[in-house]
Amino acid sequence: MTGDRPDLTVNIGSIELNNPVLAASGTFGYGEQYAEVVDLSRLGGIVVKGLSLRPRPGNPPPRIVETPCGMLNAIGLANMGLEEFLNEKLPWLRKLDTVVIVNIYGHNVEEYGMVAEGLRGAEGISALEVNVSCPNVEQGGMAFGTDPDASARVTEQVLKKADKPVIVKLTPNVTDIRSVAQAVERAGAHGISLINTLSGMAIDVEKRVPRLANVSGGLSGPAIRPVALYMVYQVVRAVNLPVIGVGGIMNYRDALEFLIAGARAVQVGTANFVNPSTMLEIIEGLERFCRAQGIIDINEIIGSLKED
Amino acid sequence: MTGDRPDLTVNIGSIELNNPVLAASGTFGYGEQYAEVVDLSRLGGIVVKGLSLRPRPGNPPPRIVETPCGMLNAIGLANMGLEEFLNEKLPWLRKLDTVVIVNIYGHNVEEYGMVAEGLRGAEGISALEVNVSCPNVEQGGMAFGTDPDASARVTEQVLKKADKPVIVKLTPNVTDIRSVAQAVERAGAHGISLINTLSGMAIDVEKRVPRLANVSGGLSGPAIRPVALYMVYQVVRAVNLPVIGVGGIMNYRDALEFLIAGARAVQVGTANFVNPSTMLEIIEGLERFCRAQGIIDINEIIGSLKED
Amino acid sequence: MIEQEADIVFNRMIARNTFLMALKSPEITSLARPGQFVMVRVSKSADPLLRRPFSICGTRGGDCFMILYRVVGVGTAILRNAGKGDRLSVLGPLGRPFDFSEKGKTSFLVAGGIGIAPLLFLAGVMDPGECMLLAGYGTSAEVVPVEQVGLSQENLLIATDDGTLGHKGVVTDLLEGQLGKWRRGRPVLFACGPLPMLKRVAAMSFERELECQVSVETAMACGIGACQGCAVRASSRETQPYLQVCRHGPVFSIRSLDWKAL
Amino acid sequence: MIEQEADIVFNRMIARNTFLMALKSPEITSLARPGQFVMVRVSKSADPLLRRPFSICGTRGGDCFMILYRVVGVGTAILRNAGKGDRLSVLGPLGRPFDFSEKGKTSFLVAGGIGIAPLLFLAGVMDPGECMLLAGYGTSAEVVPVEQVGLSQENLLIATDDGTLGHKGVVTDLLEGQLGKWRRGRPVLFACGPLPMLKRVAAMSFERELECQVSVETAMACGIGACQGCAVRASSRETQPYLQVCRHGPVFSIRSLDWKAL
Ligand SMILES: Cc1cc2nc3c(=O)[nH]c(=O)nc-3n(C[C@H](O)[C@H](O)[C@H](O)COP(=O)(O)OP(=O)(O)OC[C@H]3O[C@@H](n4cnc5c(N)ncnc54)[C@H](O)[C@@H]3O)c2cc1C
Ligand SMILES: Cc1cc2nc3c(=O)[nH]c(=O)nc-3n(C[C@H](O)[C@H](O)[C@H](O)COP(=O)(O)OP(=O)(O)OC[C@H]3O[C@@H](n4cnc5c(N)ncnc54)[C@H](O)[C@@H]3O)c2cc1C
Ligand SMILES: Cc1cc2nc3c(=O)[nH]c(=O)nc-3n(C[C@H](O)[C@H](O)[C@H](O)COP(=O)(O)O)c2cc1C
Ligand SMILES: Cc1cc2nc3c(=O)[nH]c(=O)nc-3n(C[C@H](O)[C@H](O)[C@H](O)COP(=O)(O)O)c2cc1C
Ligand code: FES
Ligand code: FES
Repeated sequence: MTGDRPDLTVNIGSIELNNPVLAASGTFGYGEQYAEVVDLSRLGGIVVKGLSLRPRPGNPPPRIVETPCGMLNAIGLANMGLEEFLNEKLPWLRKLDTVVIVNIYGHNVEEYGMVAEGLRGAEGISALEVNVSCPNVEQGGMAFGTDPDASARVTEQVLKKADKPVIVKLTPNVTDIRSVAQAVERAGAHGISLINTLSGMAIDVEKRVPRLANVSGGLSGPAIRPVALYMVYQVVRAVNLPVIGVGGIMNYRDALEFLIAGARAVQVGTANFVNPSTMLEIIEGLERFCRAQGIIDINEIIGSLKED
Repeated sequence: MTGDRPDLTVNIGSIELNNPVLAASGTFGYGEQYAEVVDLSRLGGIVVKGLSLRPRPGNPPPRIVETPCGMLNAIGLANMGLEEFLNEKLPWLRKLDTVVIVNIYGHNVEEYGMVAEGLRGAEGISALEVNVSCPNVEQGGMAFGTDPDASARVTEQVLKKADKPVIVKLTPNVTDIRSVAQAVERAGAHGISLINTLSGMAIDVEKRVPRLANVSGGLSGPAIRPVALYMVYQVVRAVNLPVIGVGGIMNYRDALEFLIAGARAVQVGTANFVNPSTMLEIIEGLERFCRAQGIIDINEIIGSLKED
Repeated sequence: MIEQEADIVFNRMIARNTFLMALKSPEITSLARPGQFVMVRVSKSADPLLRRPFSICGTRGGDCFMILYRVVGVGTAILRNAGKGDRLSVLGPLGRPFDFSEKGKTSFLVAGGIGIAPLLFLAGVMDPGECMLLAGYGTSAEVVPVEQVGLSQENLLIATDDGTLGHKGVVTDLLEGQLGKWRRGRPVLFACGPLPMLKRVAAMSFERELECQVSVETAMACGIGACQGCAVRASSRETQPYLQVCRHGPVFSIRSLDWKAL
Repeated sequence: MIEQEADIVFNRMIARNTFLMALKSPEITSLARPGQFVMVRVSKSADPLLRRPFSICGTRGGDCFMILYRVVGVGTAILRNAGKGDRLSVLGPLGRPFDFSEKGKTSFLVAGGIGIAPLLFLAGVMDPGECMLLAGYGTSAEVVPVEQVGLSQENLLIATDDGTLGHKGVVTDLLEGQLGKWRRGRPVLFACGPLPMLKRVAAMSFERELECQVSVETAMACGIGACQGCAVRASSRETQPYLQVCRHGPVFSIRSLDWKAL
């Protein structure tokens, strides 16, 4: 570290990140496409697209629709499945000089465990991020993440099978985010990221049909930032785990809101579509901000919110 | 009704509205201020600012902050209390040629009932709208509306004391909006309106303090429309009560989304601040739309969503 | 109160980062009183969503009113790019104006930075012999040329923090100097500017038992008294704990406000 | 693929509601192939949020590429107001271009409305003797003057729904006519336009066993293959159930798509 360059290094449990800016799952693919316009080695890390045991085709189109300061998506967790990921994507990812986190999910508790197991021994993966927002087929389709007990069971199962740190990614579509976070903490998770998308819908008034073939979808983008920030604020105060903030972050000032609220790192999702350089600009902005404020270590900012 | 003017009349239980466009509580005062720029008699109705038993000063400032396509407010339900409302505001409201609905709340079940009782016999009020989004002091501060049982108890109490139709206004900050709606239906409510604001937060990164003195506030405006629409969609399919849709409606096309999803009427909130003529423009837009589509009765549109 | 689309007659930079815009509206212009403001919709987009409040800083030819604004954020950055041929939705005039009905007293108009806007309008309608405008800025580049709104330089005193124009120091130094040597009865004060400046002016007024009216700023959503978003803490003299800046203000007697809570 | 702020060289209306814009980017221009598109950020505001996809309709002087767009909603309405002196963030060139490597065959380029955009680029790089452009519009006022992108009128046939210019009827009538009398080997078809038109063209191609490539549209978020938002149903010939329009397309062989699901 040179004299006037602030230290942006942060730790999520045992994982060290060069800086607190990660790509959010599902918005950055496996990094390949963006590699042409973004120097991936400068990122804090990449959370890759949600991975399931077997390949999933995803939902029928239309899958996305723009909304005020946001978008709805109903991709349906389309992905290539565990095997192809290990054979086709991981070797390339491994060569990147950046932290890779694999977002995983399953349709029942067992399946979550099987994906974690399948990733055992795989080199080049720093952590697993468990997406508990998908429908819990065992319990009538409500997401695992809406129930503290179900979230805890998924977390335990993944921990049992995984050989890497386990971060659990929470859904915001709940009455009390703290109780879900606490259940996940008790189950032994190493970190928590939030928020996933808010459930939403849009209608084509001419045709009188839902704009998404799936009827509802997940709302992301700046529209949801105040909701995400408040949930991060609450969870930081309810658990002792490191928290990663996600939701509507477009620039370094937005990222600062989450860090000041107590997030150890942030993820950038929808903003990548709007401006592929968003993450680099955030990293530069954080550096500039630290320098201007005479801060030599970004950890001084984390959780520095003043309240009376 | 002239030959080519479509009929916009809708019914919420026993209440007939000239058209399905109402002003949302807390965003239109008692109509007085807007009377200078809006012909109130052309509205479907006005839901007045939330009324409590005794006057409430509200929260310390800052109380509002703008967010992407939305705003956070933490007004703290500032209002003049039952007595002054009856003496100072109602006589003026009564003279208006429009439907007046009084939004009420209390800090415990008893208090809800006392406000309803206080409004007994008061002429010029078409219905009560019960705001169950305020903190339930009896149960540790979570809003009544986040718990189906508490929502039902409030509803029953108000029904017991009121001599007018009772609409219950739901909070979106819940895991399963349908179970709250069904509890309220079982308790005997005559209608349901939704959504109230989403909980959110914003931080001043220079000062590292919350932008609202109250720390958190309620998110409203177009940002939340997809969330509101999906909740209306779900509740319409879960109960047999008339549903009023609220949340982020800025123009007639937004209003149509809610009507097509099955809402019998809509409320316009934040948009009034942006453009005081919003409600009139929506009414005109709905008329134009009906005419263009050869629809003679707006009820043909309500719930006309096609799904396969 | 009127809501209408008004044509922009001009929109020009008149000091560093500071723009003067004239909007055509005979209706608003004829109703406007010094101290009142308008809510301007800066864009048709929903981001930024809310209208922005700006004091009316003068009128022109009976059918135009003017606003003077400093570019500080996203809304004012959009405004600066508007020009002749564009129209803006404006809502106004709003709020309680300055009360300058008391005749025969000298008025000191104390402005901090862009806070000069409402005071320019006030100075324009007062008897020039009875008012003195004291204006403070950071540096000379920020100084608003008052002749652009039709005022003379005669009764104007300027202070700059860096001394590049006028007195080197803050505007309350100027006020202090004037009040110190003042012998012709009790002057009345009218002030607008940053909070620390207003606090200082208020303290001086309380001390000398002078009447003083201030125009204050808060975030606003509706601007017309419907949302209760613009609350300021009232002094114990008032019957309500909070006052609405858009309706009970933006001009308040200093005696109506709780200065400790501001 | 490049992401950069590009200067607008011009932006002019060339038919009813239809604009031609030239953007300066030597980098994108040198990479661009007919059928590819760019993602344009129409505004710095977060509303509208997402970039808009537009086909590259030609290049100009080696350092500019052009887009041809119709104003249909909020994003294109913002674009129409941009002009020389403004800059737009553009990301491109993106997607799979037309494959016209097979030589010696005549190509029919079949355009419906604004679907002419990518075909103009294609026509410009093909041997004029080997291609024929068939373009359908609603009415004569919408007809794009092809000379504005440097093409000649020679091998151009026009149809309008109302008969105000060229053949009265739809563009597939023209295609039918041409194919009916065609005797010089098997032509290749390239088409872009509204879905019903594409379906008709595809049906004709299947029937006559002609090679046919279509450029299709879907909503897009990223435009570069990261979000999976732009899926279209693939035919059983493909190994995947869905293809991404931004990456596997926007140009597809008609044999790759499931036309029943489109
Ligand atoms: C009654 C009244 C009269 C005013 N008159 C004038 C005037 O004549 N000329 C002028 O230049 N400004 C005036 N203001 C302030 C002006 O409204 C704000 O500068 C403007 O809203 C900022 O908009 P923005 O989008 O550029 O800034 P934003 O991007 O919204 O914010 C940028 C910065 O400005 C601050 N800010 C935002 N809104 C306000 C506000 N309402 N009051 C104070 N600070 C704010 C924010 O906290 C932030 O630090 C007045 C405010 C009020 C309440
Ligand atoms: C690969 C590709 C190439 C394209 N090339 C061109 C081109 O060269 N010229 C041109 O004028 N248009 C082109 N389009 C369509 C263009 O992207 C849309 O017209 C544009 O995004 C509409 O933006 P808007 O904000 O004005 O409309 P919005 O306000 O977003 O929507 C207005 C209407 O347009 C429809 N629409 C929105 N986005 C799209 C879309 N991506 N595709 C189709 N319809 C849409 C909406 O359903 C709605 O009915 C292309 C689309 C794709 C996918
Ligand atoms: C197109 C799209 C696909 C997504 N896919 C996933 C996914 O596979 N797994 C997951 O946990 N989250 C997924 N998300 C959620 C994001 O990772 C992120 O939590 C959310 O979008 C909020 O952040 P943002 O507002 O910055 O986009 C997806 C989001 C989008 C927009
Ligand atoms: C400033 C403000 C004050 C509000 N006050 C109340 C209230 O007193 N009672 C209530 O039930 N809802 C209140 N609301 C919620 C609105 O009635 C409405 O449900 C919400 O704002 C969503 O609609 P919108 O997006 O159209 O604003 C308030 C909203 C705002 C913005
Ligand atoms: S700004 Fe709404 S009450 Fe003052
Ligand atoms: S638009 Fe994102 S994958 Fe095609």
